[in-house]
Order: sequence, then C-alpha cells, then structure tokens
Amino acid sequence: MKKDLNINVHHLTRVEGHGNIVVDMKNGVLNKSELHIVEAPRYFEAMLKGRNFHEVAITTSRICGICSLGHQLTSLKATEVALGLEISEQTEILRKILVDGATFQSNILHALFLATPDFLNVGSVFPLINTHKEVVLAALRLKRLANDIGDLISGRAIHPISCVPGGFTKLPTEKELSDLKEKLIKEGIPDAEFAVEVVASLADKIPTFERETEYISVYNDKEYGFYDGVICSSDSGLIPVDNYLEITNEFIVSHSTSKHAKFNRSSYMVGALARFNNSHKLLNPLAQKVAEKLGLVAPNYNPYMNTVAQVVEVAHCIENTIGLIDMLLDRGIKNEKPNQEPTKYGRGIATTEVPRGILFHDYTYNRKGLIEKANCVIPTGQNLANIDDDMKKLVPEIIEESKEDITKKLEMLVRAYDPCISCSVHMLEVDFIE
Amino acid sequence: MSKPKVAFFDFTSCEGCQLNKLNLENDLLSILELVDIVEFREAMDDKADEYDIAFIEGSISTPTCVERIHDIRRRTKILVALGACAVNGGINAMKNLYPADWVKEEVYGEDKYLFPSIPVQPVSALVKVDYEIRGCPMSTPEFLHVLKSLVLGRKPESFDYAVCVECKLKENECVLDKGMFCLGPISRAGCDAICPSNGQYCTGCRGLVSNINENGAVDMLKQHGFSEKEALNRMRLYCANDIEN
Amino acid sequence: MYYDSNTGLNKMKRYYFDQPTTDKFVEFLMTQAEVIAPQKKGDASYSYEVVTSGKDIVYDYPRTIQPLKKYFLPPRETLLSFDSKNNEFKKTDIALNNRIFFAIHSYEMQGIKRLDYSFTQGNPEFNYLQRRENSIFIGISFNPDKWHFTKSVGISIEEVERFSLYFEPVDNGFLVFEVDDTGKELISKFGNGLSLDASMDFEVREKEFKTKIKYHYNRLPQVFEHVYNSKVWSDIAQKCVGCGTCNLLCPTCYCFDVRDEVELEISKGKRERFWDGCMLNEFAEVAGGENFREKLSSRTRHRLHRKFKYITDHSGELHCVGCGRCTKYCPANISIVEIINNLIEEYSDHQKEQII
Amino acid sequence: MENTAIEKQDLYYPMMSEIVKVETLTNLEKRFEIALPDNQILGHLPGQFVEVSIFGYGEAPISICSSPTKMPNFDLTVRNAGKLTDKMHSMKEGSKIGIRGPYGNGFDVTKFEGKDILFVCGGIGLAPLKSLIDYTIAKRQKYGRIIILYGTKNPSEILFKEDIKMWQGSKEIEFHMTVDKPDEYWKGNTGVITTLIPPIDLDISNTIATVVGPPIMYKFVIMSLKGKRMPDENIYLSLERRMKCGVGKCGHCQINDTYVCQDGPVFHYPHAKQLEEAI
Repeated sequence: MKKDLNINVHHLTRVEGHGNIVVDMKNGVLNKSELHIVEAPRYFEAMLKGRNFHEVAITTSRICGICSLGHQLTSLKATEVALGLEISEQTEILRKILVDGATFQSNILHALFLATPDFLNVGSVFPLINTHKEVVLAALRLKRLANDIGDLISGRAIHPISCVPGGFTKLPTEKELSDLKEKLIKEGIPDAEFAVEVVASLADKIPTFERETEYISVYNDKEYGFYDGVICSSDSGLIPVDNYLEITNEFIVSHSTSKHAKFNRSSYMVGALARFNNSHKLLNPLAQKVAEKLGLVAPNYNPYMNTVAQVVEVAHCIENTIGLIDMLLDRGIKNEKPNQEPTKYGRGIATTEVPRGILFHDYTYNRKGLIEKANCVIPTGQNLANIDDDMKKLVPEIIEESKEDITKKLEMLVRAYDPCISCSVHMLEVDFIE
Repeated sequence: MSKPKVAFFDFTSCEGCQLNKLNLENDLLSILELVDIVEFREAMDDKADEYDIAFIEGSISTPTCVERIHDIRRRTKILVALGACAVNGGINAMKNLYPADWVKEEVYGEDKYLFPSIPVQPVSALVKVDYEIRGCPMSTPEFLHVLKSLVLGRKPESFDYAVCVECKLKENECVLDKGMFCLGPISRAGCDAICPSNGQYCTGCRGLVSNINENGAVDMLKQHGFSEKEALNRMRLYCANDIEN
Repeated sequence: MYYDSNTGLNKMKRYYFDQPTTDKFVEFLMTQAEVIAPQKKGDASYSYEVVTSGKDIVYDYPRTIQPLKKYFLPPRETLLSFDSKNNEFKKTDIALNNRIFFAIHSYEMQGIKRLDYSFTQGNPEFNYLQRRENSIFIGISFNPDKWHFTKSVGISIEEVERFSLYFEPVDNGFLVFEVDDTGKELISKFGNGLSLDASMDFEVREKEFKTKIKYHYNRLPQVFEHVYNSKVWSDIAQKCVGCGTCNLLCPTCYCFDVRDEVELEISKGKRERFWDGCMLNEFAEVAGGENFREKLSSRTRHRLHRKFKYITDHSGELHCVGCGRCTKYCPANISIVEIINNLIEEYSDHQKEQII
Repeated sequence: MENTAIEKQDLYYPMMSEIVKVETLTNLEKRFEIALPDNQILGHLPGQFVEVSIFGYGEAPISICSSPTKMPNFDLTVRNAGKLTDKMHSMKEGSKIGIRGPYGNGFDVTKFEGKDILFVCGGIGLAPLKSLIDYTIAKRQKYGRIIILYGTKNPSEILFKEDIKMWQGSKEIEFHMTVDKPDEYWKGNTGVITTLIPPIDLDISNTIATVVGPPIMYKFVIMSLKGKRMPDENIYLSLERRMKCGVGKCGHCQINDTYVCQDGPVFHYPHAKQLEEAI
C-alpha cells in the first residue's frame, strides 16, 4: 500500500472559474483532500450597497455568466418581496420558461461538452467533432435551441435583458412562441432522445462510488421544484425560505475564496442529484422514462450520477416548456407593463433552483429604494464542503490505483458537481500539493 | 497560410463572454476551420506555449492575475481584451469606489486577511492591448468581426459613437421618453442597441464614448428627472474607473 | 414659395370618404401595390411600416420616429457582395416594386424632395434613384404639436407638391383631393359609385404653430452669412452630448459610412453602407488621426449650416423641413428653433450696432 | 483630356485592375503601377485621386503620382497607414485591386503654361505633386523655371530617390531639399521646409506655387510665401480629408460648403482661405 500521495491539479479545466485540487497523504494518513478555490474574490455584496432596485438584478446577473439567468430571477424575486411588487401570472409563466431554458442550456453544456470528453478519454469536445460528429452536431443543436428560449423570452440568454422587477420590458409574440414550441417538438425532443442514447452507452464509464449525504433543494408540491417553493432537506424535511441562514451556516476556510456551508452534517449536496432525490416523483413523463433508461433511481448516493440527473432534467425542461407555452397560447399574450411601484421597503429573501442547485438572494432596501444589505448564497459554495468530504472518502478507496487514474477520478468528481466558481466567489481548480 | 493559434484566458469575471463563444453553435465548426483553438480552460484540457491571438476576459484584481497577464503577453503576438471587465474593469471596478478594507470585511468579516485583492484594473493598465471588444457580455457578432479581421490581417472596426445611433437605426421608441433612465446618448455603440431594443435602458456596459461632455451628460439626466448623484452613480455601474468627479 | 392653401386645394376635384370608404380605399390600394403608412410603434411613437391590415393605420399621428427616407436610403445597405478569391463582385439588385406611401405629411414629402436634390445633383446616385422609382405618395393634413415648425421654413400643412392625392379630415371622414393624374387614375379605378362631392364648401382653417422662427424663412440664409463665429455655437456645445440623434432622424441628412465585412469563409463578404452623422466623434477624422471638427460647437455649426446655408446656396431651398424630430428626440432638450432664434437675435443686434 | 474610364463606371463599383509593378521606396512607402482592365486609360489630371478598394479591407483615396503623359498605366504611392494600405503593401505583382476614379479637382495645367512653377512638398506630399512635376518635365518647353523644394522628417523618409538624382543632375530643374532630423550620413540642408523658401529668388508675379504636405505645414509655408510677397492667386494647395465615397455624397470630406473630393483636393488658395475649417 502506498504511503505517500501528493496531487496538485492547478486550474482545473472544463469548469467555470479557477479551482485547484489538493491531496496530501503521508505514511498512509490523509492530511489533505481539498478543493481549493482560487478565483479572485468579487465582493458583489459590497458593490450592491447603495444601488437602486432597477440596477440590482443587472448587477447580480454578472456574478456568473453561466448562471446569469438564475441570479437574475432570484434577484428579481427578492427585490419584489422586499418592495412588495406583485407580478402577474403571465410574468410567472414566462419566468418558468426561462428557468427551464437556462437549466436545459446549462445541463447540456455540462453533460455533453464538459463531462462527456472524460468518458471518451479526450481533453475537450473539439476532437469529438472528428470522431463523433453526429453527437457533437446534436449537442450543438440542443444548446442552440436552449439558448433560443432565453433569447426569445429575455432578449439574450447570457445576462438577460427584458426581465426586470415586476415583469418584462418586452414580450414575445404568440407567433414566436408557437414557432419555438414547434421547434422543441420537432428538433428538441428527437435530439434529446439521441443524447440520452449516447449517455446510456457511456453509463459503464461512470465511476461507482457512494457516499450518502444530506440533499437540499427547492421543493414545491405542484411541480418539480425549480422556479419557487420551500427548502427541502433529505434529513429534516421542509423549511421556510426565510430561515435559509439556519441551513446554509456559511463559514470561511482558508483554502477557498468561496465560503463553505453545512447543516445537519459536516456538509450537504445541492444540484441536479439533490433535486432528483427530493422531487423525482414530480418529473414529467418523458423525464421519468429517461431516468429509467439511464438507471437513475432515487435515492441515489453516487455524486458522479449528478451528470446523469442533469440529462434527466433536460428532458423534463423541454417537455415542461412545451406545456408552459401552451398555457400562454391558451391565455393569449397580454400587453402588460412591469409593475415597478414599490408598496414598501424592507427585507426580501428569495430562492430558486439554478442548474447547480439552490440559490438564495437576500436584500434589505432602505426607504430611498437603495440596497442597504445584500447576501447571496451560491450553490457551488454550498457544495464545496461536500466535495471535500467526498474526496476524503474516495481517496483511500482508490489509493491502489495509479496517480494518473486517481487524479482523473478526482477531477471527474469535482466536474460532476458542475461547479461554477466565478459564482461561488462571487469560484474552481484542483491542486495536488507536492 | 497556416491557421492562427488562438487562446482564451479568464481573469476576474463572470466568464459570460467565454460562454458566449460556446454559444456560437451555428458557427463553431466554421470557426474551427478558420483558427486553431489551442487553449481554452473553460472548455478544454490542452495548453500551449505560444499563441497568435490571445483573448483575455476579466479584469486584473489579484497579485497572481498580474503575473499571469504578463506571462500571456509574452507568449502572444496579438492580445485582445474581451468584454467590459477586461476593457475598462467593468462591473468589478465598482469595488474601487469603496475603501478596500471595508469591502473585504463586508463579505469575509474577520477572515478578510485570507484573500489578497488589489484595486480592479483593466488589462491595458498592465500590458499592451492590441484590440478591444467591449460589452457585458461581449456581442458575438463583434467577436466574429474581430476574429475574421485578425485572420485577414486587418484592423477591426471600432465604435466610438453613441448607442443612440444604433437605436435610431433600429427606430426604437426612445427609452428616456418613456420616463426611464438611459445612458444610450453617451455610451459606446457596437451592441446594436440590444437593451433599448428589448425595452430596457442602456446601462453603459461598453463604456463611454471618448471625448464626452460629462457635465452635459449629467445635465441631460437631470432634465429627465434624475439627481446628479443618481446620474453619476448609475454611470459608474460600468465606468467606475472612467468617471472623474 | 409658400403655397396658398385655400386657392390651391379649391381648384382641385374633391371627394368625400367616410371611414368605411376610407378603409375600402386602403384595401383597394393594397391590391395595387405595397402600401406603407404610419402605424403605432411602442407606447406613444409611430413608424412608417408596410400595411398588413388597414386597421393598423394611424391617421392623426404627430410624426413618425424615422422619416420616410429609410425606404429610399436604407439605414444599412449592401452596396456589393464580393468574392476576393476570384476578384469578383456583384452589385445589389434593387427591386423595382410599386409602392404607395399613404397618409404622409407635407414636410415629409418636402424632405424627400430635398433628398431627391441631393442624390441627383453632381453625381446622380443609382441606388437611391432606383428606389425612388414607382413611388406614389398620398398626403394628409396634420395638427402641429409643440415641435412642428414647418410653416417657419416655408412649408404649409396643405402643401400638396408631389402628392397624388391629399386627405383632409372632416367630420367622420376625409375630403380627398385629386392632386395629379396618378391620383385621378387611382380614384377612377377605385371609384365605383363614388360621386364628386362639391357640395361641401371647403376652407382651410389656419392652424396655429406653437413654435416659430422669428424671421421669415427668406431671410435665414442671410442670417447664416453672418453667424459663423457666433457664441451661440459654444453655448449649445455646453448642453450637447454628441449622440447624433439629430442627424439620424433628420429627413434631409444623408451622410454615410462604408465598411467591408467578410463571412466566416473569409474570401466572401459584402461592402455595406450605414447612415453616419456629422455630429459624431470620428466623422471628420482622417487616416492620420487628425480630427477637423473635434469640438461639439463646430459640429453643431456644420450641421445647421448644412440645413440653412451650404446646400441652400445651390438648391435655393432650406434643407430643414420643420418636422421637429431633432428637437423632440434630443435627449439634452436642445431646440433647433431656439438655436436659430438665438442666432437671429445676435444677428439683429449686430445689424443694429452697424447702423448706429 | 478625356475621362476615358470614368464614363463606364457606376458610382460605387470599382474596376478590377492589376498591380503590374511594385517598388519599395521607404520603410513606409511603396509605389504601385496599376493597369486598368482592357487597356483603358485612366485619363487623369495631375493632383487627382482614385479610390482604391481591396475586398474585405475597404476603400481609401490615394492620389495619383504619375503624370497623365505616362500611359496606359498609372502609379500610386502608398504609405502604410491603415488597414487597406497595410494589405496593399503585402500585395505582389499580378494581384488585383479595385479602382474608382479619377476623382476631384486636379491642377489646371493649361493655366500654368508659361509660368515658373514652385513645388513645395512636405513628406508624402511629394507623391501627389510628382504627378504635376513629371507632367511639367514632360512638357518642359511649355513652362518656365521648375523649382522643387522637398522636406522630410529624416533621411529615411525620402521618396523617389532615383528621380531626385535626376532632378539634381538636370540643369532644367532647380531642386532643393532639407530634413528635420539628419542622421550621421546626411550632408544636405537641415531644418523644416520653410527654411528653403527665403533664399530662393523668385519672379513673384510669374510664379505659381503648389503646396502639398501634412496639415501642420500649410500655415507656415504660406506665411513664408507671403513673406516673399507672393500673391494669394498664385498659390495652389492640395488638402487631405476622409474622402470615403469620392463622389460628393458621403459627407466626410466636407469643409464648410465644399466637398474636398469634388472641389479639391487641389484648391486655389483664395478659395481655401475662405474655408474656415480648411487649414
């Protein structure tokens, strides 16, 4: 048995932001197995101070280019709670379409562009253009389609434009919506089914590893918890959103510019797998079929299966969007203006499931309508302690393998969380300390 | 002619500009015909020693960033600053408006000493920048324009006129006339007035037009019902390093 | 020359169209050609758009955001497409469609007349002239708002020059005047059951303009002879932010820039032209970097001289038509009429001093 | 002289022409000999310009530096200063470029007949004047004295060295030159171009002065000419502006009511003097 192991993966690739994986084992004792977050700190909470409510979501969407929509919506919801702005049913449906579109986009990007190269032993998606052209083309089409959703509803998929506090500054036409629906049915579903086949064929490449942890997600008894709901912990059940601080319990560790979080245990997991474990019964029929096909059964304790849960959610999002478009078309698009007349000033807390997990924004506005205090708790941050705990269990289990294999498995583990590091430092890299 | 070697690097930013490139789905294959992407951490493992064109996203805000940017400059023939953060500090530069200690404490409390952070600077403050692609996020047509121009070996077009120009070409209803705030009259174009075209106001993400009449701009916003303080505060959202008073 | 509205219109054949007849007439026009008319754009703005349903036409609009110019000099236009591998290029085909421009104000028509001048004098431009072919214009009266000052530049509301028909709103409908032979032909083609309606006595009610230039328009070029070094220009420059809105909405501005853009297959591409404006930063910059009109004061001076002097000296007409767009849409609330009145004031003070 | 080529052109469409010869003059300047399609003759006047276009790089106005007496081809001297000129510098013999023109107002060569001609050329300004110099030399008997004053920033920027050698050696031409910043090998005059003017003895009433150079030069050259009591009517100059379309439409080159691309680039000084933004 090996006594010493030093791994230091500097600036992990195919993740958003800068992180290092650091493993240090001496004489068989594991001293360190950590994900170091070295992304530059961003200080958004401080920058928000003194900004008026029109600017807040514009600013917070810039926390992360990949989760910009999630930040934008959570921010809008928190502002609306704080200022007492009611939104219309039409606005809510449009926002749900946006969440579906953003999750669809982000999950496809991760599962097919960032994670798949690992299963095929290549360094990026680019070589696959020659070896697996059909797959790449289908993946590109899916991503384009997902972005089309964002472009249509919010003007731009990255850093959305037209969703503002109280509603939308521009509305899609009924014709545009029905064209999108047509495309989702004719192109989206067949391409998604093809992607599922591809992932199914790679299922044996997914490492087998299990560690039961606490799974936390948004829960809503009417629908799969994305846009809104209460907090659900697999350990302690449902908790009101206003009590989020009792769950996140953020704390600072010296190896990470992103804060860590813990609740009932030393760590918890958020993201697609957590959502699946907590809300799988609420997936729509197409997604249920996909889960079955891919062998994903709740509860699942293998963090590598997070990627598979993402694929299941893609199917859910496509089908759900079609349903939401039908709702809009039945009602007809009403030419509504955003409701931007505050009825009060105070604190507003909101949560949304973004692709990487549960997100909280918490604002306090003063009487001039300016931000007095802001707090954002980001999913990747919440997952960091859980990643460290996974590594602590995983390293001794695979210690007999070569250093290359260990490194790869660790990288794949971190990547499975689809970490978004810019976000979490408002943060990813893998450093093996030498 | 051999294909130019292109690399992408990210500094302090949201990485939205890079993601925007991955969102060029329809053109991605043609782009790969045109250039060799040799380094792009967000999407691939490969690394290279030298590049013809390096695209830099993000602003410089830590001592390690400083070293990295100098290193990249040494390895590349052409360096392009990509997006607001790289070009003028972008939204990150708002941090510079507050005392550094206060900012760190506000976020990290008593653990603030753990993380070194320096004032946010644009890439051009440290190394020579050959070309700029502005915007938050960068606009993909402009990115393609710059990429194609560089492949052709020509200087890309730049935009030193106001967003109002593009907004008028699109015949949008004026945002200021609707009683909203707007920085279109003094902010750099090149975005095809995307925000006003979507009913939203211009936030000035591409920076201010050079040579602007700053007093006139504040007076203009005052006439539309915004106090001087608010006008300047909102101009600073993306231009914290550029507004003087 | 200022058009005598009453005698001019009274000489013409006229018909009464009630609203249903007007709606039918629009349907008829749509069978004849593409119809372009003012329609609502946004909350309180208007734009000339292709009519797909007569119901969308707004008859009592103050002004559209963009003038009609966009149909003859498109904001973006491909001049040629090229293939540099084979050193070949192709000119852009300009379709020769018949178009009817309906419910057009007099100043707008006069704006087109000014553009016609600019694109036919010197080197006539094929692209513009080709697009101008086969266009029919149908005018309509308007109620001046606080930005119109057409009368001050010598254009009456009822100026019918270059219209084929002219619509004057009356109770529950319009009096429709037959201005030229094309108009006559349209009426006769449409006119089953239309009877000549001379029963209604017609007299133009003089409509008051709230905004006026202090001098008769005949005297303006003379004023501009003397104000080149006025301090009014630097006063304006204090307020102006150089956004170029005034250029880009002006019916008689036509300056442009040309750029080449290639496709991802970089041997193929196109040469495009875009509207440009003399108020913009780099307009007068040369290759060496020198800017011959760097200051906002000299840019405003140049813009106003182009409207009231430079082209006027050759064409004999003011190249401002009083539509008020530059003022209504100026984010800094700079009023062109105020500038001119300030210049006039300075000029008249100066004249007085000289007499003394 | 007939404008043989221009009649066949549509306003914005170039004639695909061939670079038949490339000659490196300095680090920054090259001379290109251009052949129009079908052996057409450009038919220009000295001082006129053409719009050169390279697909993908755009168009730029370039003054013609050869005399109309040289036929059928013509020469362009091009400084590498922008995206089009940079590309042009990389082009070899046999490459195709687009030509529109000739455009603008050239020198009225018949009006100059019988007169002494003083050429004052600063830097690249020698290129447009070279067309007139060559023309007057070709028709030597029609003109009086030919006096060429040429100044550059430093010796490495000297253009047309072969021609200069010839001018220096010719008894029929008076040639003087100076550099602002001499290098160790420079043996000639040093100083700005205006230092060449006072020593020259001119028959002021019968001398035409033609002045071309960087924007800053005009004011000072004209001042020195006035110092020799040269009347305004005898001075001609050529101005640089952003002549984007070349046909009096796009507006970029306008100075007051004058389109440089139509009424210029060659201006009679009494006219240019009245254009307040001109010099």
